[in-house]
Amino acid sequence: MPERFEIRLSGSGGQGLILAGVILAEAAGIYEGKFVAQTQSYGPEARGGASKAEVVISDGEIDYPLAIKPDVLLCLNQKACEIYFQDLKPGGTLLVDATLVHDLPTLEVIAIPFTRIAREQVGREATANIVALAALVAITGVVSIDSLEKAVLARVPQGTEALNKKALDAGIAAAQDWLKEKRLPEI
Amino acid sequence: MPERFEIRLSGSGGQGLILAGVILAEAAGIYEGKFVAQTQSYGPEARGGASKAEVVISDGEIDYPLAIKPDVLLCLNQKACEIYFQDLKPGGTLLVDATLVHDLPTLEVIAIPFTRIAREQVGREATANIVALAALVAITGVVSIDSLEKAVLARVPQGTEALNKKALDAGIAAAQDWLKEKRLPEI
Amino acid sequence: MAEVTKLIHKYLRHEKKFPHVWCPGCGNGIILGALIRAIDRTGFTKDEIVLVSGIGCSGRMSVYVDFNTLHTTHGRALTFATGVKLANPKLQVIVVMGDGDATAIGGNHFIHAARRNLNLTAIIINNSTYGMTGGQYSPTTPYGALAATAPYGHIEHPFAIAELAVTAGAAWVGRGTTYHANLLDKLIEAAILKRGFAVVEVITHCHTLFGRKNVLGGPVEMMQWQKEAAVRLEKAKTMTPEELAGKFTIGVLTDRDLPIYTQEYRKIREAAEAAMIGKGETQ
Amino acid sequence: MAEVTKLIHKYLRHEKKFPHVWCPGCGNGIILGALIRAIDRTGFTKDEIVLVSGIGCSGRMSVYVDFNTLHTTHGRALTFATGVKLANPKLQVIVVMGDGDATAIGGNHFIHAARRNLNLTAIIINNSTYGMTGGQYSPTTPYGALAATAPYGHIEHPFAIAELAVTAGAAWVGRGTTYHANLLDKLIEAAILKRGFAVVEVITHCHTLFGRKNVLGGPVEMMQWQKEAAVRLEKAKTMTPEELAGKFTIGVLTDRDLPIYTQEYRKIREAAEAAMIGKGETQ
Amino acid sequence: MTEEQSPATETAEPKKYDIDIYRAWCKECGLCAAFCPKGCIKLNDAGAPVIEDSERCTGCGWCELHCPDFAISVHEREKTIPKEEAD
Amino acid sequence: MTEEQSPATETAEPKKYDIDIYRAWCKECGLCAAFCPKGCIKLNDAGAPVIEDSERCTGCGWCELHCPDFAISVHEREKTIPKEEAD
Amino acid sequence: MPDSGKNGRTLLLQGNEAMVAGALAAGCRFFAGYPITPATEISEAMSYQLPAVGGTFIQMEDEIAGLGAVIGASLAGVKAMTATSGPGFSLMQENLGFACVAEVPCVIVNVMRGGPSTGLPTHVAQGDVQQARWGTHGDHAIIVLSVSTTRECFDLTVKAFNLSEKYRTPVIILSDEVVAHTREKITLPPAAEVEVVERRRPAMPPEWYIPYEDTPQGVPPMGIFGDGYRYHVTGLIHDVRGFPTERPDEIVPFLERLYRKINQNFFEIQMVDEYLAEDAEILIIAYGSVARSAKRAVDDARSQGLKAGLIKLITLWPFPRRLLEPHLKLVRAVLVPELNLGQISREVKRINQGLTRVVTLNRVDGYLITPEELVERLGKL
Amino acid sequence: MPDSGKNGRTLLLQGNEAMVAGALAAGCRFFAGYPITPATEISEAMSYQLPAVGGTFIQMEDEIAGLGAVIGASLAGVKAMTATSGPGFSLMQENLGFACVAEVPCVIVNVMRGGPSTGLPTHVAQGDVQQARWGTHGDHAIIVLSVSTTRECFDLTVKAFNLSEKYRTPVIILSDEVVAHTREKITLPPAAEVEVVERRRPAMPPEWYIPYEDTPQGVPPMGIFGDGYRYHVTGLIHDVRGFPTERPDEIVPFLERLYRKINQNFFEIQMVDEYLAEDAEILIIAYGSVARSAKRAVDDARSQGLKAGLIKLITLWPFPRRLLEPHLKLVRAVLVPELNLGQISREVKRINQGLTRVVTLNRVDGYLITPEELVERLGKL
Ligand SMILES: Cc1ncc(C[n+]2csc(CCOP(=O)(O)OP(=O)(O)O)c2C)c(N)n1
Ligand SMILES: Cc1ncc(C[n+]2csc(CCOP(=O)(O)OP(=O)(O)O)c2C)c(N)n1
Ligand code: SF4
Ligand code: SF4
Ligand code: SF4
Ligand code: SF4
Ligand code: SF4
Ligand code: SF4
Ligand SMILES: [Mg+2]
Ligand SMILES: [Mg+2]
Repeated sequence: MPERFEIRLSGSGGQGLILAGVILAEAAGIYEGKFVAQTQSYGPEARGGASKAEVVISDGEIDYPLAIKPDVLLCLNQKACEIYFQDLKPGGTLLVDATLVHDLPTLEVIAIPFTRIAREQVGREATANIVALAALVAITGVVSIDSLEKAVLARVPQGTEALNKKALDAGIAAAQDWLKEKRLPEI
Repeated sequence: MPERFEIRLSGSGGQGLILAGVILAEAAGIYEGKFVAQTQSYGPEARGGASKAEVVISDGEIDYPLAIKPDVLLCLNQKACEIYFQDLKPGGTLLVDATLVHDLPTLEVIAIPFTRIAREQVGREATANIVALAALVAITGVVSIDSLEKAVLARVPQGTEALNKKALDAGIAAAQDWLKEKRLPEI
Repeated sequence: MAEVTKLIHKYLRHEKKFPHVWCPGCGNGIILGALIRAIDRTGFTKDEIVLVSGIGCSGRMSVYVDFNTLHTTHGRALTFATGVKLANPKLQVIVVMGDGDATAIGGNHFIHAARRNLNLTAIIINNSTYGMTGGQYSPTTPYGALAATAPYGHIEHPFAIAELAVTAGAAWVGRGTTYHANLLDKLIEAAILKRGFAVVEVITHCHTLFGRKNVLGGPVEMMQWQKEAAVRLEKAKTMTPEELAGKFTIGVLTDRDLPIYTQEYRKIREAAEAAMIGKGETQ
Repeated sequence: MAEVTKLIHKYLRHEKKFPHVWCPGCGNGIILGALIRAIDRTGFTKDEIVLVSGIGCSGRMSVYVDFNTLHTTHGRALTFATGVKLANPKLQVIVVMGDGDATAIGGNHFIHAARRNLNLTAIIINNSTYGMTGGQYSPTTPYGALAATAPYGHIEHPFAIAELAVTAGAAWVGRGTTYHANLLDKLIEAAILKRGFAVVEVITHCHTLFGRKNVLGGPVEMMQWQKEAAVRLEKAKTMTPEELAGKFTIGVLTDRDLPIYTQEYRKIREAAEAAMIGKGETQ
Repeated sequence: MTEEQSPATETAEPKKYDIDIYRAWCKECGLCAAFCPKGCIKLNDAGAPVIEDSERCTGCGWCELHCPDFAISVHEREKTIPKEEAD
Repeated sequence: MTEEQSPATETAEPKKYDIDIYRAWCKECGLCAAFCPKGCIKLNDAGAPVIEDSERCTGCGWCELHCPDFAISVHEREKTIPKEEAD
Repeated sequence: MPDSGKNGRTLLLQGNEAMVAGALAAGCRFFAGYPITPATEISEAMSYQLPAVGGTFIQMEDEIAGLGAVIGASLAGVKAMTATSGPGFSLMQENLGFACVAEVPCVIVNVMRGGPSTGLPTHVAQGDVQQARWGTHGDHAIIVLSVSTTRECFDLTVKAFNLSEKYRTPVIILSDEVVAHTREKITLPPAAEVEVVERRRPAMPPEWYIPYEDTPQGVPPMGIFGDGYRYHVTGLIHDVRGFPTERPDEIVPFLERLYRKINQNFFEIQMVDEYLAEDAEILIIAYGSVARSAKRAVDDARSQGLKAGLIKLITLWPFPRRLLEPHLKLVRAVLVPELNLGQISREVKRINQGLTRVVTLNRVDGYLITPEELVERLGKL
Repeated sequence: MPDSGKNGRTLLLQGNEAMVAGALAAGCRFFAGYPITPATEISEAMSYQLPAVGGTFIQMEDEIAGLGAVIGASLAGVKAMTATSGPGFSLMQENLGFACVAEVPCVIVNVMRGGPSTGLPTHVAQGDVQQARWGTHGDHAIIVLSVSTTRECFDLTVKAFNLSEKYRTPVIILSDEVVAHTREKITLPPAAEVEVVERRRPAMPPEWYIPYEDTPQGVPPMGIFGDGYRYHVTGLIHDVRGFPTERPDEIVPFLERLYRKINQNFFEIQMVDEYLAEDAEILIIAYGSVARSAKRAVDDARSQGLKAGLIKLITLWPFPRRLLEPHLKLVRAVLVPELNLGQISREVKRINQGLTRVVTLNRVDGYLITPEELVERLGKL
């Protein structure tokens, strides 16, 4: 039974989570040759409140396509964080958008203000999904930054490549900042 | 298993066979308290060529509703005679309309010109079915003439009672003539 | 004139048993004759013609003629025809339906086919009743008429089939009768030749059921009525509403040039091919 | 004006979760408001009203209001409504349908309901697309528009819903928009009060799908378009075809007095009772 | 039928026609007999169409166009053409 | 809206109105702000409608009639009516 | 046309006509349908008789509309019915599922003819037995009765209405062309002698009414439109109030209740008729017109010394397993004759699990299996 | 949207998208349908890709029209497909029967969602398995395949077209919401590597062509409209020439051939995938998305020392009895997990006839059965 690595991206309907999931799956599947299964919640649920996209990555064929116990959980809003935190694998990574998630369910959390970064540094709030995805990749190393970049540029609408590159860079930078800061107190 | 008496009335679509079947069934069922099952062939077949109506009469409940081996077969056209004669019970009664059936399949046949009688004596060709039914009843005694008359008068359209009564009488008379004639050579 | 009959025989399926199933004097046979003559005049070969029919007395037409013939489910003839035509636009697809078939169970397909404007010919045989099932009321049964399911007189008002086709978007719409057989030949011929969705409503008689129930006489009397009640559209324009009471119009109701579906779809194919090439180049 | 909101609250189902499911700015909410106000003005009680809806974004309306509510199968709302009305003619039956619901899958029921003239009110929420399933083209999607199933531009021409209703026989037909809310209130009120089959076509916006695909902006821009493109029928009569290009008309298209079905059916009952008595006497 | 040209008018000299009824297909509906403008066809007692007088026939074609069973055909009476010419 | 009588015109003396937005239901669609003829409502940076100036409000009712979420209501500003009278 | 609307009289009626008489006796006051052979006589008799008793007949534009209107009428409190044959029954499947989910009592008659597709419109068949169980999408339970005589056409139509009202569920009656068109003598019971069940209506104040709340029988009382119990009816899976839900803890109890209300009450719903089955060594299991041939065949076989017996199925679904199993254990063989390629025999085999030998006799040429054929087959077992 | 029309490339595709790729690879050039969740992506991808390869996409006014147009297109010689979900599938039943009787090759995809009725439109279910077999009226045979991965969505769509062409019959593919929407990596084979079967066409002169004549395989060659082999197509039972018949000696051979052509070729049509089934003591029989959970559960169980195995059904109908029976004889128990109340388990029980213990695990709340649930259940067997 090959090892699985499971990522859940959660938030509300309009935050571009499915696109982020697809990009991550393509980065792993197409650009790194892994097996991947990507799913999402459909329906009214997906139009507001808590919705989610999942990516399962493995070296072997993937049987059950949904996340069993996510290794990584990204939450872009408060509601999603409340609902999905309990599913996180013990010791798994919780990443939240500090702009929108204020009540944290644990101290073991990486809180980065993705939305604010998107708005202020990238100049377009709608790129928060890419900022967050970049940070997630930078922190977890689930795929290489290079694969991620390829996947992002192949998926986003023509003409928005530069903007998304900027979002990627901002996300990576934020992650590195966090990693540094985080390590500091620990040392 | 109670005894069954089976009658098949055959001819072409427009000859009023179903009505004749229904009348006979009502005569036996409603006016003589017997059990009856009345069926007919439906569909394109019924619009031309050989079509049939059947009446099964019994003192007990009737299981199989179709004629198995008719005790009496009435044929109002040549085609019907050809097709259905083979089904007649050995020793059963074959009654044909001598106006329209010319090739007889057997010598044991009662051939009476119902259509001609209807046209000439009753004054309406369309009453041939009633003429024939009356003759059939008179010859076989399957129901009483009285029950038959009641059933006929209850079923036919208002205003045609006299005509149909005439047809009944003509049929009975023809049957009696035939019975007389028939007996003569035998004696 | 014997050529007329010869010509008919050229198109009949002689392996089928004749005479056909219809009642003596039924208008379906007259319409079948008109249809064959019209097709012959258009010059299309037997192989090019697809005759699609629905379910009903009228629907039995397809079995008798030596074309590609398709007897569909009740009411769905136009949907099958749509598939045939889109799959092979070179085929001339003619759809024969009863009034019940086309406007009761099949009414939606009818208005949508009119809206879409595929190059199809729809012939609607309007005998004011469901013949096949025994004379129940149809969407064209007149108010007050008797029917097997209207034993006390019908309380609904009928569709004006041809007018409905016009509003729904049909490119060409005509109405004829079985009495006016020459006109009918011409209407059907024009409808087949029309590039676009063309509808011919044929007023005909079902004397066996509708006629008998309503004491309208046999085929002779009912065709006599057609003769008397039908008014050419051109003439109707000069008549007052009072004069037109109890009459109906025959002729060509509309003839308009609209882009046909398969033509338009060619544009989609071109756009799609261009889009794919575009993608191929950039990726 | 707060009475307006108070009045709305009088009719909402407070055990249901609000806000409702529709997208921010969706016209369905505006129409729901107009419907409630219109019903209130008619004076019918909640118990007397049956609100029947189809399947679609618009179809979700029935869940929110405190009437007898019936959310049917896709396209069949008018058939269910027909049964309700015939079973209890005292009920006021209002049927809310999307353009897809009423004129794609439900088109046949629509024209037949119009022809039959039951005393029903049909409100057709025309947002030019299938909202619920994600913006595929509907029978009202304009020629050339983009849709989820028309990625290269749509090649079909739309139905004129209100006009189709007129030809099919509806007693009363009106058209309004979500922009012209006061007019809409009045149209719906008149439609409910009309004795006969009454149709209100409401032009509205699905900015989330139709608007976004066709770069028409959000609810504000799309309602701005309604404001500019809508022309009162009375005014349209004074305009040239050129002036009317790109516009559509609003107002009452037809209002005619036709015998309603349930009234007519009463005659059938009387005839039937008489026939049975007749039989009883003679037998 | 009024505005439609009947074949008979195409030629000045009055032609003669033969009327054939194909009995196997004829269903005796009576349409031909009822509508023949010249009364060439009558129904016999059994209801079958019979040719009353083909001399009067103008070859107008009504009967042939309207017979629902393709059971009647009308053709110009053949002049006795010499065999050679006919080939 | 032109030919429809707006409630504000019913009285000569200009009335004052309060505009309430029920935040729990408002979906911030922006319709009220875009179409208020007097510009009483604006959207804030987060896209939420806020009352810019209720003094200008004529009580025309556009916003209340058109809010798809029944989230805005406009009512005549209460004159400080003596308690007794109010009952 | 005999007047089958008056009770207490002896008449000669077709199966189709007797159904109309049964429906009227059961309180049916609404019929919507679309004509189709061999069910048309039901429409026609309804159009004639319903208005005379204050009911309503309407011919709709198709069968989908027919069942739609029937559901609407039932929701408005009037007992309602439609009738069709195979092609129309196929079209009704979507709305049939709606009636199951929304728990709307109604009766649907399918007079079976030869299929598939347009098939053999005027000939007898029994090809829609599995369809009646599985024709609509999604899991559902359903009650299906089968008729074999004019008498049963009356009695079981009454029963169908009663079951549908009691369990708030559509009930399907499968008839066939032979039963539908055979005329038999029938004495219609006076109205007072007909047991008629009405749906349970809510008795609590409207504010307390929870329209889809569970009850011991699994059947909630039913408000009808206009009676003050305003509630929501939908084909979406709904909570106890009738509102759409996606919560597993509301979905599962609802779907299970739908299933349970039919299946837990099997003792009332499942009916068979036994004929000489007690001491039988060979058993025929049959239904519909074939059961008539089978009865005769049993008599014939017995007169030839063969201990044959018959179980006539009246309830086809839920399949009367518990009534059949005991017999399977006792007999040498079971013969399942059907006018199809083996639809009920499939169920007999499923429950058989090696108990006895199950033999089929299938006929699909449009004609009824004859007693003779059956006797011959029995002789070979 | 990834371009799934080009072959030989690795893409991330949803099951729905992979079906479109498979259809195009199999030569499908016509699609007519009506949108419905969760099948809509099939329509959408078809509308985008078909015109680029010279094909035609049309959205019809409803599902009935969709299948009608598909049948028409196939008769005119173009491979055709439609896709829907439960409600639309119910509506298609009448025309499905037509395609069976008229022997028109075509492919119908049903992406299952929660039912019955409108049900749970966005949730996964497997409630239409028996409907796929029995949904249309009248006896008929049918081929139904089930997909569980994006790869299979491609491969089995190709297979479905091939079977439909070879046997002149509609083929149904049952997918489900999870399979339809899961994105997986897939390498599309180059066109040359895809085995594509074309219907057998008549080779004799047109005058000799007898369109419905029996052949050893039971499948007559098929003329297409316009190719010179003019013949009659009807949903009525017909003789070998295609003309309606009521003669038993023509009806019976025809209906039997329809049945035989599918059932005698079971060895080609019936497919299952075995996973550790050989030495299994406990066997899971599963299909669709549930088979994915089951595979994981087998692994998990084995790692806990339980000798579990899996048979994944690919062909659901005709039910692969001969492939399963040998296993039933060898195992201690069979677990049949399904997202319904027990539809395939019914068939397993039917063929079991006492061979082993058959246990079910049913889930109908709109969610996929998890490997955990399965392992737990296996542990208790
Ligand atoms: C789905 C379905 N419903 C009903 C029928 C029964 N049926 C056959 S033909 C017909 C109506 C025929 O009327 P019309 O289309 O006017 O044709 P006509 O017989 O009058 O020529 C009906 C209702 C059917 N075959 N299929
Ligand atoms: C039989 C059936 N087919 C398809 C669907 C899927 N479906 C649900 S709503 C809808 C169309 C919605 O369009 P419209 O009626 O215009 O309503 P809107 O969502 O735009 O308000 C469709 C196709 C369905 N529920 N049932
Ligand atoms: S029943 Fe009517 S329509 Fe049918 S064949 Fe006879 S006359 Fe013609
Ligand atoms: S998708 Fe369109 S129609 Fe549906 S709620 Fe959103 S805006 Fe309204
Ligand atoms: S019209 Fe034709 S079928 Fe009718 S009587 Fe004349 S020849 Fe015979
Ligand atoms: S061709 Fe004209 S004139 Fe001659 S028989 Fe026929 S209808 Fe009469
Ligand atoms: S119109 Fe209503 S929902 Fe929209 S912004 Fe204003 S208050 Fe909010
Ligand atoms: S009532 Fe009129 S003026 Fe006042 S805020 Fe609303 S839209 Fe503006
Ligand atoms: Mg008709
Ligand atoms: Mg819409």
